[in-house]
Amino acid sequence: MAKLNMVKALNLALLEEMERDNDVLVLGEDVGVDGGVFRVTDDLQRKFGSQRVIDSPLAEAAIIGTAVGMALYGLKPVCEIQFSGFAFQCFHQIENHCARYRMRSQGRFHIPMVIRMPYGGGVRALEHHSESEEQFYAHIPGLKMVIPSGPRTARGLLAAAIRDPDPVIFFEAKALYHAAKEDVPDESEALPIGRAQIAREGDALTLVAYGAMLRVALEAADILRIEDGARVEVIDLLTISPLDRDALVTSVKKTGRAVVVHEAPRSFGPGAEIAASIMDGAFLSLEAPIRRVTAHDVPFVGFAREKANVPDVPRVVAAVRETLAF
Amino acid sequence: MAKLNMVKALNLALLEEMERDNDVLVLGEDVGVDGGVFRVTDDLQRKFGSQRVIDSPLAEAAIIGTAVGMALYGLKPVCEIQFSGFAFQCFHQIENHCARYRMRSQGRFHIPMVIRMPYGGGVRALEHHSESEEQFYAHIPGLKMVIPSGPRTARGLLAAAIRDPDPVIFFEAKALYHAAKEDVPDESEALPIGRAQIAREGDALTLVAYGAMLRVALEAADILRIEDGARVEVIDLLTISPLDRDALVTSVKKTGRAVVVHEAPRSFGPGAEIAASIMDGAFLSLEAPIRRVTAHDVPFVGFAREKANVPDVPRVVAAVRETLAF
Amino acid sequence: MPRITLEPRFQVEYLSVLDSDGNLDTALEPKLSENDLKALYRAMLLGRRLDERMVRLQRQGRVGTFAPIKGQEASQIGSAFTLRPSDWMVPSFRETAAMVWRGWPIDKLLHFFAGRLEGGQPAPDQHDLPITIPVATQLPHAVGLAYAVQYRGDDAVVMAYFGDGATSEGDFHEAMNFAGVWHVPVVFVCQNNQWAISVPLKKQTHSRTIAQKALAYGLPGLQVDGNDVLAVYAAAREAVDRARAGDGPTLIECVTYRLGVHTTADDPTKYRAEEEVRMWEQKDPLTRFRIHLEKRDLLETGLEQRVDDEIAQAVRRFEAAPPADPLTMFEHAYATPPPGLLAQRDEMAAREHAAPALDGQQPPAPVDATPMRGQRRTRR
Amino acid sequence: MPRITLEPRFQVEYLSVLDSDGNLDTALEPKLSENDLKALYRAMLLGRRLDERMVRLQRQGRVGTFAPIKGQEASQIGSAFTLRPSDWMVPSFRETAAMVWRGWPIDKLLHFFAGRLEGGQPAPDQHDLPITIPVATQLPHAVGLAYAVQYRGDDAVVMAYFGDGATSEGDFHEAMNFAGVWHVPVVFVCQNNQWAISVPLKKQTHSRTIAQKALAYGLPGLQVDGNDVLAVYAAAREAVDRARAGDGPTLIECVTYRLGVHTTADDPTKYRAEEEVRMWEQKDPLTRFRIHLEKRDLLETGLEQRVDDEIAQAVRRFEAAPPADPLTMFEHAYATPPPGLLAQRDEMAAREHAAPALDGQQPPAPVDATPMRGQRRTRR
Ligand SMILES: Cc1ncc(C[n+]2csc(CCOP(=O)(O)OP(=O)(O)O)c2C)c(N)n1
Ligand SMILES: Cc1ncc(C[n+]2csc(CCOP(=O)(O)OP(=O)(O)O)c2C)c(N)n1
Ligand SMILES: [Mg+2]
Ligand SMILES: [Mg+2]
Repeated sequence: MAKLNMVKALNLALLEEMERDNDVLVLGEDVGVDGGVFRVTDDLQRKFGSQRVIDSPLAEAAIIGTAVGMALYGLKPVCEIQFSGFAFQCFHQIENHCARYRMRSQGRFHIPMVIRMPYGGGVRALEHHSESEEQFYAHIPGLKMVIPSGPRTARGLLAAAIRDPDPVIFFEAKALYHAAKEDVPDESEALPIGRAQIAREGDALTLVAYGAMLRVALEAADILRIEDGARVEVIDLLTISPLDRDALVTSVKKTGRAVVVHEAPRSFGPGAEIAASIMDGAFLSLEAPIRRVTAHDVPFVGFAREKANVPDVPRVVAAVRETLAF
Repeated sequence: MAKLNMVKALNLALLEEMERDNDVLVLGEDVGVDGGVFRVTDDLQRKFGSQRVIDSPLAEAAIIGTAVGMALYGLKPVCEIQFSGFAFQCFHQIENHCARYRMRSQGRFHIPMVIRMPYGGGVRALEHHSESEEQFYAHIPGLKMVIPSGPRTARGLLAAAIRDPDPVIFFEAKALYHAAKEDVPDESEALPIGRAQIAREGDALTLVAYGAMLRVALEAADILRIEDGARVEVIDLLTISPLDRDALVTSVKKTGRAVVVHEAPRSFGPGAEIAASIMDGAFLSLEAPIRRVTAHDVPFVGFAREKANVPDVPRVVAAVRETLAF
Repeated sequence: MPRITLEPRFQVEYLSVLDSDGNLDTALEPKLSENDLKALYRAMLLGRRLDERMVRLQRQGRVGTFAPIKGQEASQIGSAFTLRPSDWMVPSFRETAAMVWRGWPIDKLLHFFAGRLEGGQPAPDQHDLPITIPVATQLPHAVGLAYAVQYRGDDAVVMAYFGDGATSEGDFHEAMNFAGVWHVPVVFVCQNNQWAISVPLKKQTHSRTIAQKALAYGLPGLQVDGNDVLAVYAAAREAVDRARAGDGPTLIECVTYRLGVHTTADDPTKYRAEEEVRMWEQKDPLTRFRIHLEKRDLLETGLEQRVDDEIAQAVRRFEAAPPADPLTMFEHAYATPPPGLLAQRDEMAAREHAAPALDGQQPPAPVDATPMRGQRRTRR
Repeated sequence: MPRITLEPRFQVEYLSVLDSDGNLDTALEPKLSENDLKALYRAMLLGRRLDERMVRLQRQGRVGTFAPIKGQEASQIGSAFTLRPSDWMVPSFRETAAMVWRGWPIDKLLHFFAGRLEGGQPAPDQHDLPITIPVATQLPHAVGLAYAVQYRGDDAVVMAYFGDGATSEGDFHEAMNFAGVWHVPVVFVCQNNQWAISVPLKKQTHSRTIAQKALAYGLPGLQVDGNDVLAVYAAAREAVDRARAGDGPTLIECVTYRLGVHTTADDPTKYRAEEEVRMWEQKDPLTRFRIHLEKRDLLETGLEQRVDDEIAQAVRRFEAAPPADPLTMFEHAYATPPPGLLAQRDEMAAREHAAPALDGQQPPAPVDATPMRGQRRTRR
């Protein structure tokens, strides 16, 4: 067991998978000599050479597009998009090709690639550097969409994503990169994609969160336990798509109530699917409408107003209380 | 009153708005000499010249990006993207700029532009020519997302979109282009953006649809009335975003039940927000879970399998019956 | 402190081998055996005849929208001919002649244009990508393939096709630039057929040639008479050899012409003059090469019939194929369908079971369906 | 049936006026009054001093991530100087010197880099776009503005800024191509500062110059010594005059160097050699121009102090501004906020009301927040 922060845990997963499989390579802006702007790919180029850890020109569509070509050949590229806000530049390559090549070629080709991107707020950065765009990928059939909530899940899910035969969009919460260290097993570990975890057991209400919002949800659960005596069950989604509906429905059948937390804007956001799926599977158990605690439906707010935009513990606590009182 | 099909109705709206306002111009691939691949811009270049009806080079990002520049200057460009499947090429310009310029410049600039695109199935066309991507735009704050359901709403909403000071994504169902003629008033007409219409009144269940699916919903409602004696209320959404939650909630408070129909894939699709919003506003009235009748979560199916993928009348009827029987 | 012209200046070459009367510039004649010459001609002819057949099938509603290649046979076959089976070919949507030459079964192409997923599946040992429809998006794939070839140390070359219109897309630019920086074995073949649907080249770009766009990436660019199969072959041969030798990418501009409709949904009389078409018909690549072969007495008798028979057999196989099973749509979305997708499959299976058996083939378009523009109208 | 070189061949010019010792090539000297020369120097100096101040403010946590311009003053001021107020300037994110020259209040820039929406609002009569962060995406806007100018028959020119890295993006290509086809009054100014974060030019593109990329669009491309303010001015003057006369777009490559960090979150010691920086410090555009002005006895005394005072006043105004009101975030999403958004606003208002008054300024980053890489670490 080593105690690692999320940057180191991700770096470890990359290192292990590259040692394990020569077909794994890393591609992106500044991922090589510089080790990535957040240092996630630190030292990999020194270890594996500049043919395998590639400092690409500044062009997201070509990063993804050439990686699709590599994947068609049988390689397993792990691309980094420097910030999720710059991935719309390659959205056509993702939607038109990453997600479709298996279908289009009826299985003759598949795209075993991973697209890593830092997302979300918390680093006092400028426009396009703090947004939360998971919804766009979750709605694309053929893709998987994964968001770890800390060092251990980051390491285990990145390993799984790299080994997965299908394309995986892998979001890393910037706010978690250096947030906390966690014990990470010495042996390489791959956690299952498509499976949510119960981060805290409870029976009063199901609080659904992922990524950087898991911490917020857990803190809210603590307060609710202490101040209200309410045992809130916290579900850490980990995979956004395909959504682990079973885990959600099972929990809400027990608790009868749910609140969803995410950093993305509310309307047509991931919380909508989560709420609709829960209603679909646990309608008769539901004792209150499912509230969504989210960012607001505005394009961006600048970091001086970020705290008021992104869900925080008081907002989550208030939403849970309202839902419990419904 | 003239009886027009949707292509002619759209063409009329463009003509009228261009006559009304010299700042309105049309821009896109093949929109000029050729009049658009579906003839929606037919004859406009002859009338207004090639400076105002511009045959652009083949580059969607530059079509939208240059239109943003024109809009910043005060013009009102109406862009055509040849098929909605090719709009991911310009998704960064839409998300990064169209949707944000008002916010970024704190009102100094705004983007009074319209992006028209044909969407959806029904024309036996190849990959990327039959998909339904409204969800991607609905989730972007700062944009409006409109989908008319026939000639009259097409004409009235396109006029409104062109006059709207904010950017509007305007989807046109290919299946409706020549589907039916409708009476269209002689006077130019602008219908309100953000407002749903009750296409058929009823009290047994609320059936929510838009675009080409409205016909399917109405036919299903006919069958249900005749065969089941059930009076289903059909809501024609018309604007996807901002969503007319009041109309939905008011209807479901009356009916207690809802089914949503769309051509987009189900997961994380527009039906999720519609269902979640109804639950939010009409929870205590809901007597059954809200079913979604949608395309499946697969990348594309080819037109030989399209009929089995896109919702049809029997599927809608079955979903309504199940919901009524819940 | 000067104002100087940077040296060396930039240059772009133009190559042509056969003139429109089929006469040969022997100094430039590529080394090709008589069998090669016959094979080139046969492949071009097959492309032309298949094209005509496809357009008829579309008019009869037996396949959907189709993009004919008429006039571009030399550009396609002259270039694809230089590839080994182990090389990779990356088509756009207008390379049926080249695809068939590379071994795509004709009936599979028919399935493709009939909107059936089955038509997109290359054979397991075939080094060809399926048709890509979004313009220019296949070009980075070609560069990525070439990178992978180099990474693995394999001996292969990648050839990518696209049109003049495609050069306006960002993906063209980014792919060329990556290819230049990575110095990978890829050959970019632009079929400059003068039109992108209704947009003529001069409204597509202000540059004099497509070939000179290579200068932006520090790459060699060559313009070639795209209706001259020997010139195209010679240019492609040079580029493929250079790529194979590790000397990097090349951009080849084949100056040619789309003699037919853009697709079967298009009506070119709206945007271009008959005279222009007539003028280019004089340069028909098939005629020109036939005259040359005639002079060398290399024309095979009965060839047209044999080619037509091959096509007819494929059409029969296509029409005899079992109906498209809707349930198979769930098979290739993921390696393993996730539970939610399986549930959707089960729902469909229950529906299919309850409903009268589907014949699987798409019924003829319903009366009120929108025809793709011009579907029933166009002449060529 | 030839293999020929297309004529005329393509060429790209290089221009420089002042050498590194401040000596002038009088034949090429642009016509500028003594006041102009002083104004140029003052604007460059202000850019440099503001830059240094911004980096300090960032280190103190008073503003967020900032992209310094040190070394690029001549490229920015020499070019922006050619614009009239009625012309349009389209910046990327590294044009603070040019923006201030164009009239952006310094305190507004401070607000911008402090993550406050207020900092992005140009004055009503100002023809400048706000900072664009996604690389190269502003270039089509510049072309669209220029189209609108032409459409309205107005007398204005658009100048757009971007870096060497930006030339790899598809948007650069598409914007250049549209500009060429439309023949609009736009000048593209590439500040080739040799690096895109850690990626040197030779890994960015295989082309010898950025200027030659203009050839792909049939446009004039000119390379200029970007550390020579007179050469930049002369080149920009020529391009702006050409654009204004209706003679179309130009690409100018200013060969310069980023002497500082990429942004305050960057540590360049990881990827480039000290010697390279030292070498370019010898070509410091400010020093070079100062020497020249000294020779001509045009240096103003007390200028540094006056410039510093101006900056200090702006910093004071910035710090005296009222705290950012979170509720204003709902104001400029749409012309009229839709009902759903108003509901969100009301919810927030209720929360703000219930909670102890926010001071509005972001509190210092919480201990466990991720610093942008190198935030506390870097030296330059
Ligand atoms: C990204 C994208 N935009 C638009 C289209 C629609 N479209 C199909 S072919 C075509 C013109 C292509 O022109 P060119 O590249 O010259 O190829 P050609 O058709 O002449 O072979 C267009 C606009 C598309 N398929 N993809
Ligand atoms: C589309 C996009 N991708 C990535 C980034 C992150 N990024 C910011 S600046 C930069 C390098 C820009 O290099 P260059 O164009 O040379 O400009 P310079 O920073 O040298 O002024 C990168 C990669 C971005 N802002 N936008
Ligand atoms: Mg073409
Ligand atoms: Mg740079």
